[in-house]
Amino acid sequence: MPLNIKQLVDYVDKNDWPFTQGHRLCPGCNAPMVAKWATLTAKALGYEPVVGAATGCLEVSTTIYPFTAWNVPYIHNAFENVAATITGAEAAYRSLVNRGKVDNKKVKFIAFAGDGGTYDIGLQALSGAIERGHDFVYVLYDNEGYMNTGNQRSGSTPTGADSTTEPVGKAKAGKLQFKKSIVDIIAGHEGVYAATASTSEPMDFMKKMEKALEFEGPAFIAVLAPCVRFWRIPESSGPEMTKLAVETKYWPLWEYFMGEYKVTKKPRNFKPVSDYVTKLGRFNKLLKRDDSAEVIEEMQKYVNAKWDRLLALEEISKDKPLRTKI
Amino acid sequence: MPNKLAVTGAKAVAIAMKQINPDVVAAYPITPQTPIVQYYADFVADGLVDTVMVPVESEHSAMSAVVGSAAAGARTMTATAANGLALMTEIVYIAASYRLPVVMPIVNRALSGPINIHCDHSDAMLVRDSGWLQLFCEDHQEAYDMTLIATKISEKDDVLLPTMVNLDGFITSHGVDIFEPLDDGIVKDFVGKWEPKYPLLNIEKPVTLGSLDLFDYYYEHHMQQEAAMKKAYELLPEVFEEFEKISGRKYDFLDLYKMEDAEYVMVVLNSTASTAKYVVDELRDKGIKAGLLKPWVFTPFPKKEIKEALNGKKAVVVLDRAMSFGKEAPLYSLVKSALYDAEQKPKMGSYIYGLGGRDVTTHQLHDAFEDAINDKLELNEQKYLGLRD
Amino acid sequence: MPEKYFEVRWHGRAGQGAKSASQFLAEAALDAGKYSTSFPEYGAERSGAPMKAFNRISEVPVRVRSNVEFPDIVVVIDDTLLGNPDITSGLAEENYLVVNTIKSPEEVSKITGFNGKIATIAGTDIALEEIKRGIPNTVMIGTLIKLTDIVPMDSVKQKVTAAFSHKFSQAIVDANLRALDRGFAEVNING
Amino acid sequence: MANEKWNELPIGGIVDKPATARQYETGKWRVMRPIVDKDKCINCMQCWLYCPDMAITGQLTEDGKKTEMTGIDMTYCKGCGTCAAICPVKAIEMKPESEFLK
Repeated sequence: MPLNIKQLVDYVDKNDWPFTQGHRLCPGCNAPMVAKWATLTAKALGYEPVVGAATGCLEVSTTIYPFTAWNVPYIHNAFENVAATITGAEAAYRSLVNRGKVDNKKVKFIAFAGDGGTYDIGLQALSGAIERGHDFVYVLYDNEGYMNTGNQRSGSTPTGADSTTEPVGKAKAGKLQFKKSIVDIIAGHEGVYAATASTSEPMDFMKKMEKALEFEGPAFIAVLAPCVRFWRIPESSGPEMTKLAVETKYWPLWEYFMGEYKVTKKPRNFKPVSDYVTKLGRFNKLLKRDDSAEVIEEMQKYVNAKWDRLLALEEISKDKPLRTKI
Repeated sequence: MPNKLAVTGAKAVAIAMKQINPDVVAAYPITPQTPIVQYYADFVADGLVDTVMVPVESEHSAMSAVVGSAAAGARTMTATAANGLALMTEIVYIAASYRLPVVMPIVNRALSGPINIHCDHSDAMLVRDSGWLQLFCEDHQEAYDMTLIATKISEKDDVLLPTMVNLDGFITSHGVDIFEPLDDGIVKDFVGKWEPKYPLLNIEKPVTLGSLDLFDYYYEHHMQQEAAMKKAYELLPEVFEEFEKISGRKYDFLDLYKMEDAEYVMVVLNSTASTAKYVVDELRDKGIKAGLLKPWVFTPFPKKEIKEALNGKKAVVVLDRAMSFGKEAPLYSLVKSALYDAEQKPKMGSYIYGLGGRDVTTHQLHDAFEDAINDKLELNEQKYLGLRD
Repeated sequence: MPEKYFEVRWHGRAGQGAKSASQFLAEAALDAGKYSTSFPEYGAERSGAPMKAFNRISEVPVRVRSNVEFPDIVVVIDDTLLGNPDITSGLAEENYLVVNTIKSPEEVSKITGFNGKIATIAGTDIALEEIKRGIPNTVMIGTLIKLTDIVPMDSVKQKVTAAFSHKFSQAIVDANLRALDRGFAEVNING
Repeated sequence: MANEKWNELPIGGIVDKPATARQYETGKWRVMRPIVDKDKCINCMQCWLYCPDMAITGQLTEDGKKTEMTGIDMTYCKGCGTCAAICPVKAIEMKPESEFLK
């Protein structure tokens, strides 16, 4: 049974937030929503989360010494290595439980990282950790750029978005590549639970988080989580934008488990991707260019194809797991 | 029960690790450290240890997993060499700053480039300022002993700093030599148990480790690391004494060979010291008062002991198996600095040798001594042994 | 007076077992109550490349760690290496050059230009006959002991038995012991 | 600037107590203030769920059957307005903080 809002409210009222007030992320930032939902899901289900974080906005702003917004054990090591760090802790836990030095208390290891620490500099450590089959949940808050350091492009930055290391200029429409399909990369490890989620759908995210926690192996959830500042959108509008991302096929909601694909949200009618692009200030410079229509058309073709592909994958993989164990 | 074994240095280290039986070993293979990891993997596969081994995908992840594991509260070890150490260097600093008492054998190998797999000390010198203790080992016995000693000193409450145990690539790691391991039970008692103070796995007392430490605290935390290093310096003699009690083998900051009446002294690290002792004896046979000083402890650097040992000597030659391009060689500069306020300063000469595994012969060591004996030392000029010129 | 060591230099091709033979000799020397070291000179060689390994054996701990320059004996595992001048480098004429070959000592002398003591042994053939594999290590150690007596045969036999019996059948242990004896008995010596 | 001397701090840069960030009042950043119209509020708790600053409080009704939104903690509310944006019945209004200056 997935958690419901009543259970969550009651849990916090009777206990506490696992991730607390006083963090210094920007007003309206979507990263703390993700951290809050993930840790709360774990706690409300009776797990004891031990958290790791990659260097990034969430890490920097929640642990300015001597303050910490974490009400659960937490470790940050460096930018590119949260997967290695948290799986080191997981190995320690297995060893210490095995040796009777630590009581088994339903400890679960959760790593948080942004897109820089996941798609780019942290990909190797993440791939290694998943391939080794550690029992941990990796939660990516994807704001599509190095927002901690001022909007540099990442492997997740979409085509045509303005960034400081690949700006939209007179000669070039900014980044020309589309973003990596990170969940497909993770799914390529096969023995894994992987999913996309969006800040517009907290209950969907929490349901996926629950599956991820239940699975005694590597799990990965990519949450589209706007940086209101560098997406150039109103502070209050993060979830509204990610809702549009889902409704335009820009960010379909789906999951993968051991070889089987499942689309978890199938809107009856889709909006054109231009509805999404025109809402985000990060595309303003693109929209002023003569070639913006072409860029958006390319994007539309891509998201259409991607959607069709997902449905096809769902169809052909149904009840045909690749693996029965990690 | 003396039980001598003729094995490689890598195996001697692996045996020490087996007897310590750490909770977690996370490692990545690299020549010439590989056999250590392989032997340990065998021990795990055969159930001789119940360590959880994490075969990571890079040295960077090895040290990262080590930090996660040690922070969780597990006794954790790894091992590496050269480029592997260079790759993990970022996290090597972090491990020390988090005060995690990790032990890491380093099988010393030349840093690229160009790539070379043989012995020199450029890897150890790369991380000399990282906040780890650095012990150096002449042979198999010392590599084994120092691995145990490292565990003990690192985990002292007032120290809590990680330690590297340096042994020479191939020469020690792959050469077969004789050493005497201690009984399992004696090792177990000697290393004891580690009770971590702030383990992540203490769910009742959640801690935050790895905060953003800005201008208002970072400096203070670094001062704590410096104080811990001083504490390690204070406590090392105690640990050496304890080790002597269980093994009969006496260690100190410095291995002093025929130093009491020596006039001409060679200072050198690791396996070359063996050959140098032989050369000292050859010179002694000719009536020349030669001596050898080999630091067992490089960090914390035993400045006072070195000054005391070298004050009043006629001449000192310092041999470095690493270059510090454009600056004085690392060991030489430290020894020279230690003698700054000596009452009777010896003449000094700096010699580079053995880079990238260049064979170190007795003739080369004689050449350096000859310069000392014939008053041909240049304080500020670096010379090169075994170089084609 | 600094100690003197008995120094052995092995020449072979990577994969032929020169390193293992040298390690084995060091272990056998320990069992015989001596001190010994063994180390290979590694390059990045793959199977087939010429390589060297060294032993120092002594009544006292071995301290010199450099490569062996002036060997008391040279053992060549593969006679196709004989044209390499490295083989006899630093080898005095009163010391033995031992070669695994079906050639005669005189032929070896001609190829190498070495005019000192030469011993040959058909190590690979013996190994094929006894162990059914062309790995002549055990044979070569038998020959080495015949020529130097640096380690007593009894210690070597005990070591062979101990080292092989936990991995292999008694038949293989026996085959290796026979190979050892034949290496000792069937050596040809010049002059 | 902090006062503790170097040897008065726990080692390793560890923060040995959880949730100390609560000592830092992020409410002081606020320029817009959310005002809740409890008459409109349907206690759906969406604001509670979304609030990135955990500034909205809630509990179960006494009979345990329903959820109840009980207020906004101005000590921490940064005034981002997400609560107002996602409220399905528009029960929250954002007003300039200047209106509340005394």
